[in-house]
Amino acid sequence: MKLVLDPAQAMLAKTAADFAAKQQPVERLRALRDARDELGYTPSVWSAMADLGWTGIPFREDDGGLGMGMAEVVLITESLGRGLAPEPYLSAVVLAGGLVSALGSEAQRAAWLAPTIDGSKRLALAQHDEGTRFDPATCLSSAVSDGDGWRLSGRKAHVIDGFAADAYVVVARTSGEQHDRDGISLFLVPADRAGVEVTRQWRVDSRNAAQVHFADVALSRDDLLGELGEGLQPLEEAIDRATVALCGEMLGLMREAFERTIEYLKTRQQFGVAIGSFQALQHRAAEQFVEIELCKSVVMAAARSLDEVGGEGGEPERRSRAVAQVSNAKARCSDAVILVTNEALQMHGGVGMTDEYDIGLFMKRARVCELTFGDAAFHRDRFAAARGF
Amino acid sequence: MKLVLDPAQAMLAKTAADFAAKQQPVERLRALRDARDELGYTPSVWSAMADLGWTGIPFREDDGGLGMGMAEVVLITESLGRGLAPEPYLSAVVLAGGLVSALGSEAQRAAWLAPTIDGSKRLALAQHDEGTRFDPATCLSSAVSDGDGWRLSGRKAHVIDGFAADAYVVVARTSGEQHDRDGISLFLVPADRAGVEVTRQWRVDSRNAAQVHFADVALSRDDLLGELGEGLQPLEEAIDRATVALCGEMLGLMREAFERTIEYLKTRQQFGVAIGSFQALQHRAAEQFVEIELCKSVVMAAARSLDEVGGEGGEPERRSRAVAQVSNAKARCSDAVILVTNEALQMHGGVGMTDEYDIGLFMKRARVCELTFGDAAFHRDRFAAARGF
Amino acid sequence: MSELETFREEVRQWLEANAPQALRGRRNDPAAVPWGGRNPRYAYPESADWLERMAGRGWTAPTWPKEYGGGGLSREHERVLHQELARLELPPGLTGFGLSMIGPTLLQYGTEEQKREHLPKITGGKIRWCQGYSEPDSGSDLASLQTAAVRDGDEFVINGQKIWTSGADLADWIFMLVRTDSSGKKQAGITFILVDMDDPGVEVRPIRLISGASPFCETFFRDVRAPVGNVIGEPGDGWTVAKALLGHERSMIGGMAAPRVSLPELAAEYLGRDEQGRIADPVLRHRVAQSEMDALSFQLTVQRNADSLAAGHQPGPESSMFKYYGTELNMRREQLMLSIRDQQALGWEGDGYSEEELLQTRAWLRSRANSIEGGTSEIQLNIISKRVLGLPG
Amino acid sequence: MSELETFREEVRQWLEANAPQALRGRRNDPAAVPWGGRNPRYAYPESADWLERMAGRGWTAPTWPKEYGGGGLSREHERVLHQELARLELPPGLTGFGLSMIGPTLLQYGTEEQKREHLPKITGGKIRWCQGYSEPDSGSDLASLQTAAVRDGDEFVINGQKIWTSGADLADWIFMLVRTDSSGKKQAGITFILVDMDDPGVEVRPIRLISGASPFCETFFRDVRAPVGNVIGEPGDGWTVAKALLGHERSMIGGMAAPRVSLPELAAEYLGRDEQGRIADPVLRHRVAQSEMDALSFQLTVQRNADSLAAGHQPGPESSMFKYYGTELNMRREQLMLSIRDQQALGWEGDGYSEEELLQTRAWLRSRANSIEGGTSEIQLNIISKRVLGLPG
Repeated sequence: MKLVLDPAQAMLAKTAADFAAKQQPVERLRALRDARDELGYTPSVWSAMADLGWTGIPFREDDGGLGMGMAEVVLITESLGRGLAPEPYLSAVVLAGGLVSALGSEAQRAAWLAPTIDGSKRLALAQHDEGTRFDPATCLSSAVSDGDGWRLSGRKAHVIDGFAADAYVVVARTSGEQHDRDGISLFLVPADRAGVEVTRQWRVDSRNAAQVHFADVALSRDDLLGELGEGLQPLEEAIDRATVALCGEMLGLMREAFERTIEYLKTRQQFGVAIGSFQALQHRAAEQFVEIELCKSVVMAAARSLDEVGGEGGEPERRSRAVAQVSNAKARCSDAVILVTNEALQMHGGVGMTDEYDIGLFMKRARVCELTFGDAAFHRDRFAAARGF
Repeated sequence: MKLVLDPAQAMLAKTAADFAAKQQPVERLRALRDARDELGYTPSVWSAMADLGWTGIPFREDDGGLGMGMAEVVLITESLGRGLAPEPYLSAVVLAGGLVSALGSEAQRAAWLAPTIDGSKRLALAQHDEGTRFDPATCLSSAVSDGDGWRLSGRKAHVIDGFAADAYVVVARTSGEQHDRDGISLFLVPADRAGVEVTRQWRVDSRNAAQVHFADVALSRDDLLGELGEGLQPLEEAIDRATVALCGEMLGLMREAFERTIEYLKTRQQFGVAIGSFQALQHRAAEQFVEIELCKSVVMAAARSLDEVGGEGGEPERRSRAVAQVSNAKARCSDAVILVTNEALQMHGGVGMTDEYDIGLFMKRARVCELTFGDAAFHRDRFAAARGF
Repeated sequence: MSELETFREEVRQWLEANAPQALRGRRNDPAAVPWGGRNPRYAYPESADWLERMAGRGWTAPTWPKEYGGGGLSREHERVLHQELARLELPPGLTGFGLSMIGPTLLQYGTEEQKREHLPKITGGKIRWCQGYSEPDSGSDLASLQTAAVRDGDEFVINGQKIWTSGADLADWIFMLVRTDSSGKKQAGITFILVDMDDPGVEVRPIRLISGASPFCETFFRDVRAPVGNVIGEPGDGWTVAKALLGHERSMIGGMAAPRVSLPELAAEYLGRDEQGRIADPVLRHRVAQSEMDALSFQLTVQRNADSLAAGHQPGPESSMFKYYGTELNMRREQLMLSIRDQQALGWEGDGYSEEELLQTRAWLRSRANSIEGGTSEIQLNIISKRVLGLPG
Repeated sequence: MSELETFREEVRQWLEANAPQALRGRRNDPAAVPWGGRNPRYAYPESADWLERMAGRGWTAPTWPKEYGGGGLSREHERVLHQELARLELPPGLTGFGLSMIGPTLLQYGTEEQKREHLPKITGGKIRWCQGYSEPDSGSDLASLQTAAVRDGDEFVINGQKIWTSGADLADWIFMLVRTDSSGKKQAGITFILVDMDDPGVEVRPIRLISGASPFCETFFRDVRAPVGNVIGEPGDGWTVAKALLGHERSMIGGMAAPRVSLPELAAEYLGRDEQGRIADPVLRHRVAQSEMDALSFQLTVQRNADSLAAGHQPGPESSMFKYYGTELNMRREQLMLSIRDQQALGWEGDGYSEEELLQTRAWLRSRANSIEGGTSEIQLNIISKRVLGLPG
């Protein structure tokens, strides 16, 4: 595993950065928020991203994708994170799209991957049951056998980009107890199926999120995604990929917030000098710089570790090593993104507290990232378990 | 509970500070260390402390003491801590002496308290069994019933001021399992009893400590201290008092180390100015100042809470509140004393690392204090338990 | 019966007779505490009566002299009064910057005439005050302020802009710092003056914060006039008055650490309990313990300071320490609550969150200002290192 | 077979034939690594032979040019060599400040004559070097140094005192900074010069540290003479050379984070395991995880930097970052080991402690110097904030 961008990756990163900046995402996010836009992102920008090929990056070439890996995905999400771009890349492409790509039947892949890649349809993952803390093995929703199919019941919350999605990958228990690793199944359920009810959730980051309730929804064998009762491992692997993609976003977010703060330190005058000349602030800035450098390394390493394991789970030892890298990245980025955005606000002083100023938007999104897919404490524990202690 | 010294206490504090300073304790400690003095303290200074009445402070007047409380004891230990004075006040007076005072028969009190108060004999507590972590309820040593008495076997370590003590209060199990709260008994065993073997332990702080091994030592009913099998609660109460006394010592230690550091910051020149003019160091110094102010409050409050509960255990609710105060003080002082001495070393730069300079002696003693009677993590957990969570 | 106990009995009887039933049990409900003013707002109609009765006894400002509408009580008597109010879980009769900030400053620096003019209107809740210190280009460097006051006969004519004027949109008067001389050192030439905001030249614009609320404003002054008699202290000597007042402000903000909810209970609710009844997650339990212990230590230090003052010792530089530690503590506590509530702490409005959870989000965002307002944490650390520790530079 | 694989095969065969059995498996034993010098000390007699054989191949300095006694290897070939050494757990043939500090500096700034004179003696382990930078009054403010060198014909005459001269009591030569001009800015007028410590005017006194060891010395110079030809770079231009060398030093100290023992295993040994085989104390387990994750992140960053350099990217200000973070990490790790071993970590000598526990005490005390030596953590943060972030002042 080499921790350096190859020339093609460097070019992709540059393209992504240029495009993302051109879309003025922070201004867009603010406008979408103030308009209480229920979709929470800009469809035309989403289409443009698809046109650039970003939506096809992680998919196999025979599914119409570019056959690249997480090493490339994090370059995209880092660019999105820099500008707080609210487009549903993480949810539709990496998370739900990734699951359909890994597990889908020919019919499912044909029906959903091409529209995902061209941006015409949008998948979302309905995983988190209301009233639980994040843990993929915890599943309250159930799909009870009924004739040749199942009846699905469950109340999902915090569904990322869950409002106005075209279909949901739904996690439901088909056997076993609440925390069992066996007996969890995945289903691919169109949003217009009878009994599916979607409510927009308004969160602090103003992004698209939803509660998705399934009231005795009829499922057929064709709706099953992957093997019955064996959904947990592919689900965890998809969440690991999404976690690393989210780390990329956090990295971009913290870099941008930090650079804006450094700029502010250089220009804001107090006591007749730039406040960046105060040594106490300098040292704190330097400490953040080091943290960000570490984050760059761990995100790159986690992405490449997953790419090395490959798509089919890989051998257990390699998989454990990759899990350790993923959890290391998520814990570190979660802590760093909070540190950097808190410090950004503090160093901006009063103006940082105003809604008019952008830095608060970075802090709000940082908190959502921190608590998505498990916080730093969750991942420290998971790292320890992966390392056998 | 008022958190302010009354005039008598203020006078005691001043006397203690003056006396302690006059004895040049840091120089003495260094000389004792370099001479590999096995006693580790200066008997003539110990006598002088007895002459001042300090050794009688916590004892009842009818036992020849002054009938004062922990509020006064912490004033003495703070003065000792300021100068790293190695005299055995904590062990002989507060810990072992306190247990004999609380539990001793008339005969035991007559035999041991007067010599403790006049400084002619010295008690020590043999509590910590080899190979265990600190927890009063953990007891490996055993006293097995034998005719009218018992046979005591056990290997004690980290016995504070345990070398050349005249007698030991020994914690041993007379019934129950390793971690049971019932079945722990206390015995008062003269050091010259057959089967008692004492080995000097050389620790990083150069103070007196010992391993005390009991090999099938014969005990009679007269050796029992307090009620059979009911030793744990009075033991915990004595350790609580000693813990607060130790907090007093830590407070004195950190105040002295901090003041020396501030003085160094004002005098040491680098880059043409006093290093105390660098804002990064100023802010770190100010943070330490705040921590020390908090420590002053928690030590005072813990001492007074114990005095309010009184000697006989008190009602459970009051006792829980006092336990919370004690653990709060120990956790806070443990963390603060490490912060302050680490920072003292760092701010002194290279000279702080030399053996010739005093500040390293403060750091070494700070670590021993930190890990004695349970570290900060232990006491955070104990605080939570005392508060019912 | 001691004189203090007699007083307690008297207070108890008076409260039983006078405290509105509707307000009992509402001690921790911020809406139940009136701020007074020319156009008062009462969430509970009973508050108007409660204010009037409390003010009638002088108990809106218990320790102020009676001749200015205060209660004339000693600190000990005041404590008894607070204990009895707490017993019935009653809110105070009045709150606001009049009582906490300009009032004490007038008692210390005001002329007899100024005290007689303003203090009774404060204790009676007739006038609501706000503070005009910060300006857009003078945040931590407060003394660099530029709002100008030019003498014109018996009046000063004021032009400039203040920012972070807390509650200015609801206030009647403002106490503010203006520059009357720019020839010397920047701390010289600052004047402390009281201004009636009814003046047509005063314009107030609320600032929307990241929490969505607008507790602060920008306040603009265009040829606003105030009589020379409204200056507190001497013209040009306002910095001395301002620093004394900042002490009152810091103590107030640092004191905000008083917990809204019990952390251990919150943690047990969200994380469950183990077989021994303890918070199930040992790592979070540890963090909760740390936070509770920090709060206890802080509260003990506040008490030690009060006891020391009561015993006649000299006051120290406590206000900077309390401001710094109290606000940092509060901010850490708010963040810990996010960790406890996990994703349920991320709601902004609407479905999927309890009311308490939505309040949590706003309270956390609001708390981020704690270490900035009233002198940043960095400024407090500067003050400690220079004035207390005597470090150079 | 690729050329690199052919090389690997060759190395492997050579090592099998030449590496002493007694040294195999001793890779992590510091005593097994010789420092060379005029009066070399070998804990294992086989080290003398091992040094000679390795030096004969140029593999004591694998990437240095062959004409100076190096191996002339590329970074890739060097990595293969290290991998093969690691496979047999062999220590390197030689270590010391000649290889890590003055050697690279000579390669960058030395004249051809200087390189030919000194480098082969370094790679052959014939001369042991030490560094003379700090002085009692110039710690972090290195450029304020006062040790004077006055020109006298073809020689400089040196008078003054150095401190923290690591290993000076065992060294043969010293590379040092002296002041040849005090008229201008303090950074100007500093000269970098090589001095043979055989000169009778050199006196070395070891400094005893709080850990009980004496790795550092005070070194006094009284009319010590060194030829003008021993100056590296130009006279008065020593600051440039010194800064380059500080980079080598920082990388070395920061790199010390390589763990002596496995923290998770240590914790399991002292704290036990729960039913799932995990470290029994969940709070300490968490701290262990944090430390392991910090170490992994640091190691990945070192690797990323190396990969970036290998890919031809410009070097950045990594040395300050690595020095700062590597040493802070190591110090936290040592403290965590104290928490794990509890009171067993407090031994100084004698009964009651295992050998490993006594080593722990000393290692912890030794680690406290990490954030001071080679430029304090504060200096590294200054460098990052000014040179990397471009903050003013």
